Amino acid sequence: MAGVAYYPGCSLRHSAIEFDRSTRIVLESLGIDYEVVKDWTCCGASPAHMTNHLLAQALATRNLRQAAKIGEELLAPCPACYQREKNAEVEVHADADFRAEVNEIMDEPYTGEVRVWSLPEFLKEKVGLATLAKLPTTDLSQLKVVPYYGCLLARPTELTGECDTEQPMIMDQLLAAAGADVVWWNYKTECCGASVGVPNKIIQQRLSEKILSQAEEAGADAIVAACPLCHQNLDMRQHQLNDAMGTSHHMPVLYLTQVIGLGLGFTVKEMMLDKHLIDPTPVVERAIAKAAEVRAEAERKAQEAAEKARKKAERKKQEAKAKNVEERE
Amino acid sequence: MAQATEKATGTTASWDGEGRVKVVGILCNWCSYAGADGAGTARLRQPFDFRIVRVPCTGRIDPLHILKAFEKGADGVLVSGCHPGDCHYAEGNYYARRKLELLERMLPQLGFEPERFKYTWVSASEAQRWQQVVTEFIKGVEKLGPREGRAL
Amino acid sequence: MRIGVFVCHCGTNIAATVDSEGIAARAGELKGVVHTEDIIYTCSEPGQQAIQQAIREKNLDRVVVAACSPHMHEVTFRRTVEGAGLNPYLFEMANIREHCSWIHADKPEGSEKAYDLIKMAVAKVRDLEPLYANEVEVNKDVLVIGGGVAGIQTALDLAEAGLKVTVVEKETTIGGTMAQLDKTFPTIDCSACILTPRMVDCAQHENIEIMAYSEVDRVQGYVGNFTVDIRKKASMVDWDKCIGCELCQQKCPAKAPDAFNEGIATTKAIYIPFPQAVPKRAAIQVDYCRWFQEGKCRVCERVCPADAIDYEQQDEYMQKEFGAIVVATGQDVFPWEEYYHEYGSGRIPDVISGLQYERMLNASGPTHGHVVRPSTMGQKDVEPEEPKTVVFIQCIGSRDESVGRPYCSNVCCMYTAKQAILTKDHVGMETEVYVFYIDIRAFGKGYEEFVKRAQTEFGVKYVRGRVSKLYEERGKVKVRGMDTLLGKQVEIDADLVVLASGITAADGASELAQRLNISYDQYGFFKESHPKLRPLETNTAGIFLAGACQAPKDIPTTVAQASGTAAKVLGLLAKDKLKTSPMIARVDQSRCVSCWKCIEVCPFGAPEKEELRDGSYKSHIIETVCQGCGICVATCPVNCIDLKGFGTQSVLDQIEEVLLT
Amino acid sequence: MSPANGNYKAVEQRIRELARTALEEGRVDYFIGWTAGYNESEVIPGFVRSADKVDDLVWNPLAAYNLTTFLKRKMPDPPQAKIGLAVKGCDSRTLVSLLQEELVDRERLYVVGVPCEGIVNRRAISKMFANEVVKIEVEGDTITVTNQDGETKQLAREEYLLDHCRSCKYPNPRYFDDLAGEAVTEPEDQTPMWREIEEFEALPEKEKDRLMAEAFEKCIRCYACINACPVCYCWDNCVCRSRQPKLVGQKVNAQENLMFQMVHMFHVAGRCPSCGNCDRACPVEIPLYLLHRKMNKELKEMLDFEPGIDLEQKPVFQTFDVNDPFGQH
Repeated sequence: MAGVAYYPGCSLRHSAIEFDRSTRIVLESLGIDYEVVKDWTCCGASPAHMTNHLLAQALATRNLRQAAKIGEELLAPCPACYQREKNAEVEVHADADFRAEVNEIMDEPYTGEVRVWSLPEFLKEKVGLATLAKLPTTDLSQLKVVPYYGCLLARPTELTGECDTEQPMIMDQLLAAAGADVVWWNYKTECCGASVGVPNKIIQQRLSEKILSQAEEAGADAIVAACPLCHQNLDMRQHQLNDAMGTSHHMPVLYLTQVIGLGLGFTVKEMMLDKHLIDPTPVVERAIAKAAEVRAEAERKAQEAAEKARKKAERKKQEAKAKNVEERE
Repeated sequence: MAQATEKATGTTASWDGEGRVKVVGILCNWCSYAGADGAGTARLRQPFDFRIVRVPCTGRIDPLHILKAFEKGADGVLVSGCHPGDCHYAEGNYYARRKLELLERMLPQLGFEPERFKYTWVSASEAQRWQQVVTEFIKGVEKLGPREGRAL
Repeated sequence: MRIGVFVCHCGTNIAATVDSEGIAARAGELKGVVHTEDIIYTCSEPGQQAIQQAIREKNLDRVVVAACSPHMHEVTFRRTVEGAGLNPYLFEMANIREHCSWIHADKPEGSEKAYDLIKMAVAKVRDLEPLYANEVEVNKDVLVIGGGVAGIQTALDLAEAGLKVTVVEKETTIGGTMAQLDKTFPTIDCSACILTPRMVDCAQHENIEIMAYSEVDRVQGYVGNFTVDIRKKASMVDWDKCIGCELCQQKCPAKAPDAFNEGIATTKAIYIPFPQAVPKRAAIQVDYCRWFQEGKCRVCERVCPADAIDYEQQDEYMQKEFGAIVVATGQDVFPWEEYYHEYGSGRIPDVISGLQYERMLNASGPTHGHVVRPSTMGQKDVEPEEPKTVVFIQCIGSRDESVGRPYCSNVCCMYTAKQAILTKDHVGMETEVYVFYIDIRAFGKGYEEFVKRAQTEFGVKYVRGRVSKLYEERGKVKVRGMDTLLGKQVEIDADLVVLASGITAADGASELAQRLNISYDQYGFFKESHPKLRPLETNTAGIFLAGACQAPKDIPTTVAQASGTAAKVLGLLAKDKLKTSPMIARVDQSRCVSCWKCIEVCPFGAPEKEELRDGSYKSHIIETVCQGCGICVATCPVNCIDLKGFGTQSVLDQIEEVLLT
Repeated sequence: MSPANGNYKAVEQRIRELARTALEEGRVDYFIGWTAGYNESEVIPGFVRSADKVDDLVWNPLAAYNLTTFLKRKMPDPPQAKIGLAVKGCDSRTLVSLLQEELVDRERLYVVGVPCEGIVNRRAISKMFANEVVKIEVEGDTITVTNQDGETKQLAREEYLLDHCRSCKYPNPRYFDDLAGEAVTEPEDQTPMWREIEEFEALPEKEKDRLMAEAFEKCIRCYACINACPVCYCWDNCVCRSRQPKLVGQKVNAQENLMFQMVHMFHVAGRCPSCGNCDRACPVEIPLYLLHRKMNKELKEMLDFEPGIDLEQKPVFQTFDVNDPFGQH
């Protein structure tokens, strides 16, 4: 596979650095050679596309152009970046006239055919669930997680290719492959309120609260997200939210790649779990410990069984001997 | 207004006036002609430079009729019938499809730009599609302008 | 040649953008035109009289009427000129309305184009020659495809009038969708009480033959003389022996999904859909039968008192002759699971379709009329639980472009109101019943009053707005929606959600249409010849429509239309002979080179080899068989075949005339 | 094509024998073959009606004429006549076309197949001399040409073959009762070549239009092309001479002339293997192959069909396939 262009985007540089690190570590350990897009610019998420279509698409296309210098594929872990870049990809590739228009206003033209990948999509298609399922060394079977897709990973179908935008499965599958215990719930794609988080905190808190309580309802130890913004709302603002709404949620929120990384045997430290405000470390360690117990228990049972079998065989031998003796006499 | 009516009886809006192209349509009675009727009933605006000949079925059209139209000075010819499978006579458009496809492929050899001929399928219920087909086709012919063809 | 040209104003429909008067005057210059006239409404009585008068006084021998589409009034005007003693085929129409005045805004342009169209019509009319219709014997038997209420009504009306009718039904019993219904709006009278007697009438009527569990494979021929291939599907039960005692169904050990109950219950591999089935005969669903799947069992064979079971039975093929065909194949329920992911795509047991709920309300249904939550149905030591809150959501697969169904399904508003009332009636007035709607469409007689009753008398809560999401939470179905009147989000914890799934074209409708050579719209509903002038006919002479196969319909409309269709068929078959269109192909044998390509390409087998006196063979078209498509005309290399009324020369002349400068 | 093995004499002998026996045994009433022209520079069609005349028959690379042409006319005359006929590879394809359509009666036909290695382009050769060519001899790879003044030229055979012989894929007859001599090796690659039209095809429309007009200005409407055409069979009833309908005017100008040629083209569509008889017959040298070859090229692309290859095939315009790979829109 030719080099994959890696587009971090603003969040992964700062607020979601742990997402960036865990992702890179996972990619490296999976033997995927990626290269960070040189001289990348803002993807235009949130403000640009609401203001001016051409400029917004040009902004995103510029990154495609930069990526083209690396290879034919661009991985954008942040769903917001993914959406903007994908959007540009689809329109620019389909409409030659528009591409010309965009090139018109860019410093140098984009002539390539770069395909944009979202993180889950990339892992599933490029690594494959079967392969991934073989790799885990740490047993996460006792870690109950609910995958939270948010609004940007699954929708809209014509962009993401996800056929069931209400109940996407790709993160469920990846987490299962990583060995975690994936729990079914109904809030996979509910809005976390990110877009109004600043102007209207109340709404954001109400929406995020629903997600948290639903996760508890489903009996999850943690929510697994793949979006820095969702993570911010659910993790960073969880205390705020508790105060404002008089709730007492304590629901860790992990990044997809953190869970996969843990599965692959990386430590809590390496996966930077300590970066989270709701510290997931206890939950994770408890789960891993419990898994060990469960395994031990299983082994003990197995041994007992083996012992029984051995004894039985012994007895048979004895009886047989006795029989022979009688016969001789 | 007065001037308009005077124009109406005069020939200023004539088909071979400045910047006009002459496009002939040959439509099957059951699907496309009805589709064009539907477009009319729905008051869907369509280009002026278009005259329709009604035939019972695209299977009744001989490629030579189209060549004849060109010879007589048409700048473009559009043939339209029932979608494959929907022919009122079951098979007509299947036969037509082969003949018209060959014609379409031969015309460039005779010195025709491809945009001057098109065959397509428009059903009786596709008024909108009809408007779009005829508008786009004529736009294509207008781009080329009238033929000063010599061969045919 | 003495041609008369009559230009219509059609009030302002044409005159607004076409100077009818002016172009009428100009048409006088055209070769052969001796009389021109512009008329306000040409199709009106005075209009037609004007034409006839002109024909007589100016003894015209050709007539051109420039007005609307020939599909609209060609027939009318042919009759007009015939009335004046002129051969009706010496007439041509110029379509200056649909193809001109209605699609152009600029009057000078409109007038110019209209004039060109008249030029073409005149050019064509010059080439026309008098034609004389041919007469064929008419077969008076009628085929009705589909045994739903529409088919039943048509069949009975026709049979009563003395015609022999064959009803072909693809299921094992007639009755169709109406047989599945519990009550009917707006009277809340029992559906079965209306339908089943009619079904029995069908079965017992001497003039009606019911061919259940059969399909139409192929249709050949033409009005008055159709030849139809019918396939009786193998039911694995000899229906001549079967007495419908249901013993096999009781004893059969293999469960199978129950289509009649819309899958909310199971039936057996060998089954009779419902007790009042007509004909009441059993059939085996091979995919679920243990004998066919595992090669053991044969219980039904053992228990059958009539020894009717026949595991070797094969499909039966037969060919029948008919004079007319009525298509009454009805509709299907919109498969919402495939489209509405936000409603759980069928994952949530307590979210069901309207027709499934109908079965539940039905006294002869799987719950014997008791309304229960499907999630609590058919489980061991779980007492089926009655819902306390029921939510109805309207316009599922109707008026929803996102699922490719922009049309209104016509019945959902009303059946939802009915089911809402019945819910209150069955479960008790204290049940909470909500209806989420876009608009209430209660257009029929007594409909609006009916909906009002639901709201006032029964206290059904109507919420104007769409439901955005359904999901399970704490054993309830969470209904999240919008009340657009209050402008607020609403959330309801429901025990049961009923989706008013709309009507979609019957499965396989377009394939059938292709077999019948009738047109259908993009949704698969069959197309009537003209919405107002010929609403019951198709574009293919002798084939008629009845019921929801043409468009979504409720029962009253369907039955009314069915009777109307019966009347149309009677009108057609009242004659002993039918005039066939003389606009057909004819061979000039003096030029025929006997290459027989015409025979090769004709879809109808009209051309034949005819021996001449000199012993040579030439092509000849059998007039009654030719349908006038003209495929042979376009194929004949010497062009010795011509299509009367659409002659090759007339096509060329129209083109030449209009391109001439 | 492989260089000539030059056993023309042997093949000629074989043709004579086969004709003789056929005539002697009364299997044929007459035999249509090639005979010497009025000088040694050309070979013309010859009808042999008695066994003692078979030695008039010749075979050499001048035997260009496609004798199938005579069938369509001679077949019914006298009605029961049994006809012997010699065909080259290309000729046989026109025969197959006629047989496919049952335009000739197989029962009354005796076909001698002649393996052919290419016909020399007599027109091109004679153009090289100011006055008349009297002798053309082909010896192995060289052609020796003599004109009336005894002046001679030696030419490379390969260069003076007819165009369609150079790209010939079917040197051996597709249909025959007896083969005169060894079948020659057919080229491995059976995919047809369109060399001779590619140059013209590549021209811009305007230019093609001009050249066509130029070519058809010259047409004198002598109908030699359709008379020589083996698959054009309407004769005196030809629509080109009919006024009802009036597809072609009697005016002799580029438009009407091309229209006339179009009538011919569409009537032989799917039946004409472009044997070249019309080209050779045209006294004003209109490049008719530009139309016929092009037509065959398109038919090959459209329907993967080559005329006159398979006896069982139905002529493509008298049938259809619901799944034809074009005109779906």
